[in-house]
Amino acid sequence: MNERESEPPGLSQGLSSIVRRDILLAWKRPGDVLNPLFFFAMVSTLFPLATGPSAAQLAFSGPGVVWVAALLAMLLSLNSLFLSDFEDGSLDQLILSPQPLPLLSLGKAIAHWLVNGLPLVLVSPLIGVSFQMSGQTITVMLLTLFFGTISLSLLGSIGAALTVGLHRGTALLSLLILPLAMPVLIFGARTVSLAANDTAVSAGIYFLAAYCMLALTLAPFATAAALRISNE
Amino acid sequence: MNERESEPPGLSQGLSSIVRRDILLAWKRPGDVLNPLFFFAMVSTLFPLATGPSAAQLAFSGPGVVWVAALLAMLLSLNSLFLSDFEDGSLDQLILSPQPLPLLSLGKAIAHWLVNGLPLVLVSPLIGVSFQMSGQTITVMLLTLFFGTISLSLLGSIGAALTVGLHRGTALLSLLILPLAMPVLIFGARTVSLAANDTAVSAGIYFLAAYCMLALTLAPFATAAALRISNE
Amino acid sequence: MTGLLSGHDLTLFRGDHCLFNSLEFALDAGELLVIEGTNGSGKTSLLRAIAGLLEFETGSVIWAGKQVRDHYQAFREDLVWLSHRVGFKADLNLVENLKFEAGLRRGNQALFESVCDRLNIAHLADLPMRSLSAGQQRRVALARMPLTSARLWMMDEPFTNLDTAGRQIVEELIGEHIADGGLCVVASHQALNSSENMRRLLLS
Amino acid sequence: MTGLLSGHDLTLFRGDHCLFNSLEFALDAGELLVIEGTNGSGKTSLLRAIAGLLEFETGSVIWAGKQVRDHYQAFREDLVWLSHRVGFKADLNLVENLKFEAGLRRGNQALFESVCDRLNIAHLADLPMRSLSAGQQRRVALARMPLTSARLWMMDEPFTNLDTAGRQIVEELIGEHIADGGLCVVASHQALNSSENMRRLLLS
Amino acid sequence: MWKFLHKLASPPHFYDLSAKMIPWFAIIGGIFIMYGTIAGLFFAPPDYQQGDAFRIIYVHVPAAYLSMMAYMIMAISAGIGLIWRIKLSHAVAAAAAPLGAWFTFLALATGMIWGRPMWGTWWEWGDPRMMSELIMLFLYFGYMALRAAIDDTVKADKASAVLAIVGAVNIPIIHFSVEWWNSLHQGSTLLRDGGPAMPAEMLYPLLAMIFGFTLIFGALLLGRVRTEVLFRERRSRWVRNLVCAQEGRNE
Ligand code: HEM
Ligand SMILES: Nc1ncnc2c1ncn2[C@@H]1O[C@H](COP(=O)(O)OP(=O)(O)OP(=O)(O)O)[C@@H](O)[C@H]1O
Ligand SMILES: Nc1ncnc2c1ncn2[C@@H]1O[C@H](COP(=O)(O)OP(=O)(O)OP(=O)(O)O)[C@@H](O)[C@H]1O
Ligand SMILES: [Mg+2]
Ligand SMILES: [Mg+2]
Repeated sequence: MNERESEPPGLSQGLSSIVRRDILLAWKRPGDVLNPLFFFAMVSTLFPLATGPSAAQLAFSGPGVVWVAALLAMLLSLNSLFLSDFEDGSLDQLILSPQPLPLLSLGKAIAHWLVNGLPLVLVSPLIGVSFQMSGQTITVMLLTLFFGTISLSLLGSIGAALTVGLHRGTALLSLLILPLAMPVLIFGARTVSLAANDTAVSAGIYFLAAYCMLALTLAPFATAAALRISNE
Repeated sequence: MNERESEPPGLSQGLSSIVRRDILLAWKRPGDVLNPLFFFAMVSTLFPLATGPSAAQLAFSGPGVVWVAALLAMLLSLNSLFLSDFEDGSLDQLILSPQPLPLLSLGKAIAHWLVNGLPLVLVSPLIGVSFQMSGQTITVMLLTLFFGTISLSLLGSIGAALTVGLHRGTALLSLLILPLAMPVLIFGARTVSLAANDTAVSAGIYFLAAYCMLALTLAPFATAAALRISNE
Repeated sequence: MTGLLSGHDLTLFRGDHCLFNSLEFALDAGELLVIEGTNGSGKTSLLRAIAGLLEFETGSVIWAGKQVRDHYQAFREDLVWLSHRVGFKADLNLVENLKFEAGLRRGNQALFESVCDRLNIAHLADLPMRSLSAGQQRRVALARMPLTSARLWMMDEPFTNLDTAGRQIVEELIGEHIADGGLCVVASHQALNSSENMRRLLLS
Repeated sequence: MTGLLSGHDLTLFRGDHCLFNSLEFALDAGELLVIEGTNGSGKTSLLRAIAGLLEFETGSVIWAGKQVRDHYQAFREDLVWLSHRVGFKADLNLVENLKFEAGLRRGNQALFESVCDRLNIAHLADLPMRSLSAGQQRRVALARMPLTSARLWMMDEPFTNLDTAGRQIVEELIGEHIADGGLCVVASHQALNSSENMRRLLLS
Repeated sequence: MWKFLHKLASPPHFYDLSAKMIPWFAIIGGIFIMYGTIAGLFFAPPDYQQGDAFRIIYVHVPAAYLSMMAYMIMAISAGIGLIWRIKLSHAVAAAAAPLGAWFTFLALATGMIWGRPMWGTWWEWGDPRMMSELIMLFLYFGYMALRAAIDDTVKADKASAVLAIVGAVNIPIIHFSVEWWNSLHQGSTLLRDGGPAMPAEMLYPLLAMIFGFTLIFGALLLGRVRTEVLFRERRSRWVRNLVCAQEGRNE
């Protein structure tokens, strides 16, 4: 049709469309938002259970456990990031839409973080309390988790894009992502440990923030390229 | 066609067919067998990384970490147990085949264990060594992991059957299975800890063996019932 | 109304929506039942419910004089099913897939080669299913029917994705099966060659 | 051979297998290209390659005088795509799905109600896509085409799962689109009403 | 007997009967709780060891006991629903789950509050009761998450019933394993068995509270089942008649 009836949607509209759609999808299944949360909580309780209860132990391993639990919760939820889009043909539609694919990938990662990462950050103080962390430690943990989960959503989207269509479950994805996520984990957990010992923590937080920025600028392009390849 | 050309395949043939098919499928994608293994190994190394290396710490938390890693590796691989069968319509065919569905469910769980559980059991000594466990502790760990992973494959198949078709990723599945898997985890990890302290361990191993037998007799029926329901 | 396969007083709901009520049908050996209706009239649902994958709200299906619900295993021995989805593993090739099915149900593997030749899939034996085209996948799925000795064929839109030659073959297969004394229940939007052995069921 | 959309010297491999080589086609505004061929002849692959989802071994596709490969974004603004799979989220209803697409590409939302009425899906607006029948899902997928103002429609087997009325509507939609100066590339096993604006491409 | 049960299981009959039962449950339960509260808070002597802190027992113990009771009700009615295809029974299971989760939460919360002055910590990983209570909370969550994940009520009923039954088989095992785990590590210092070594002024209010809580639980459960039944039967004739009658017209 040659008459162009309306203005083409701009970039911001494209971004907000996909963010809104993915949040709507999560909203339709409220369980989806809660599941990573529960998982996070459960892993945090499994460790004390398996290693045995001792207050000193707990205080010592608390930051590590919380961070590993957060990492795993994010990894698990990442598996399905592009899977359903691939399977129902939406991915074809996204790739063939006039919007730039990196933008749409960014939108998917943002929605993923809002649905999975943010609630996890918000609930983490509770777990901190159960590991008997101090108020200041909890603040640091919140900050590190904030930047860390954003990075994980973005890094994870690359892995999810690479593995979509391989029907491999989370294992391959984890394998790809863990090496990239390692700096986040190590810095995150170490910084919280340092906070627990009242040592300076700003360096760790700066690192995490910088890593997060880096992921924010580069990951969408990597994800878009990976999607084009996986969807052949 | 009224002339019956051949003998109908018996129960054992039905069971072996599905076990062989699932192993063949894993074989076609050798990565699948390796993924849970790598995951297991990575989680076991993440913890020391996140909590910081200290020999006493490691020796203390080793059994717990190994067991949590095993549990998570099994959980992750369970998600896809019935998923592809559901999506490509094979599940319809299995349900409508003349073979009893509990038998086929058992076959799927057996194949899952052979592909995911067994390699994990076999590789665990390596991790035990890296946590500086003694030879005897490693033997106990092998035994507990042997019975434990079988139970997990069976319990997990119930959860996988309940969640198939819900497109919820591993999170919901974990939520359903973790409480049930708790006894396995607790007994497994505790028994290994006991072995590390040279205390008697037979009670724990008996418990795990008994739990495994219970799962072996009951889980296939629960799985079959769940599959019929989920596939509506 | 009697027959080898019959349904009595069938009512089916999807969600709050009643698809049909008090539906009756009967089918004897050597007959073909074609279920027709517009999109969304409930053909697929009816097929799935007859096969026991969905539950009817009321009514019962009788196979060889017995309630299917109570003698489900015996019913399944006589049934072979083709749905929208292929029902085969995308990672295995067609030989592996068809051999797997042979381990589950009674059949005649001697026919294997002739059936593959006839459906023109023999040359695809080395490719995993995921590499096949939509129509080729459909042909492989169809191969399962003549390879079993089940008497009741249930097929949901068997002609989907097939080219003209493919559709012709399906019609022939169905024709031979009912000539052999089999039963066939088909849901389709495409007209089948009618014969005196064909019954129709129109859902509206 | 020139046209708004044209392909030159196209060669495509799947695996080791050459589907076609040195294929040429051209299509002008107001024309319809029907790709025909037996199962497995490469219709779907050709469509996907033209849209840029697969890579040709040799040759290039030209849209409005420019290589698609180099001006992919501009090409996508003029393209709307319908494949085997619906391309909509099963958990959302049709309104939510179609509105989402409207956020991605230029279109005319004022037509929304009339298009839904015409495809007879307006009454399904409350159901998530997963609850719709195969044909109903297909109709919703089709609704995306008239709602955009893209000039090039690419459709892979648009008639699948549709009843007679549905197939009729699709033919009308295509007819109107090319009468309006649009282009349409269709792969189908079912004959379309031929007109002087129709070109055929037979893959063998 | 069978006939009576069958009649009870018919939704309209249940709807009428429960309407009559709820006020009685609520009133009698309220009276017991009132007595228990007053007697427990004001008349029971302070514990010689714990002082007044022990008074939280009047909420804690009933909540802990009901959390288990609710699971049993849920699992048994889910089983009945699955085997005999009684819809009402599924409705009971569905209604019991959130209540059970609440009581579990309440038991955990009051336990934690109590633990703070008593043991100097909110949470003690070593305690088997705490652990099995926590795992039970997760079982409830799993049950509810599964229900929430399935749109179709009938399907949700059946699927969650399978889970409830599997969970019920596991509860004794979980309980045993947690206890065994703990006994290896440290002596059970805090919760000795055979509790009621307490004076009658303490005990009677506690028993009254348990009884009152149970009745209130019954009333809440019946109320939830009523709404559940009403929703499930929304397309049936009797519900439509009911609605029409309330709006003062005939269908
Ligand atoms: C989060 C912490 C706690 C949890 C999850 C918890 C859980 C339970 C459970 C499941 C019961 C069993 C009820 C029954 O058998 O019917 C119980 C009973 C009881 N709890 Fe707690 N509890 C906690 C903390 C405490 C604390 C701190 C105290 C006091 C020091 C306490 C004192 C009691 C007493 C006295 C009983 C009754 C014992 C009996 O009669 O056997 N609980 N609790
Ligand atoms: N990886 C691969 N290796 C070898 N051959 C392949 C591979 N992928 C696809 N093919 C072949 O490519 C051919 C083209 O398939 P395509 O889906 O394009 O066919 P089609 O014309 O759309 O068929 P249909 O009418 O059945 O939909 C098929 O014969 C298929 O077997
Ligand atoms: N959960 C649900 N709630 C309401 N309606 C539903 C639900 N599930 C399915 N339906 C409706 O049930 C009807 C029957 O669908 P079914 O798939 O049986 O139709 P069909 O005759 O096979 O159609 P088609 O020709 O399109 O394949 C459809 O109208 C669909 O919208
Ligand atoms: Mg259908
Ligand atoms: Mg095709």
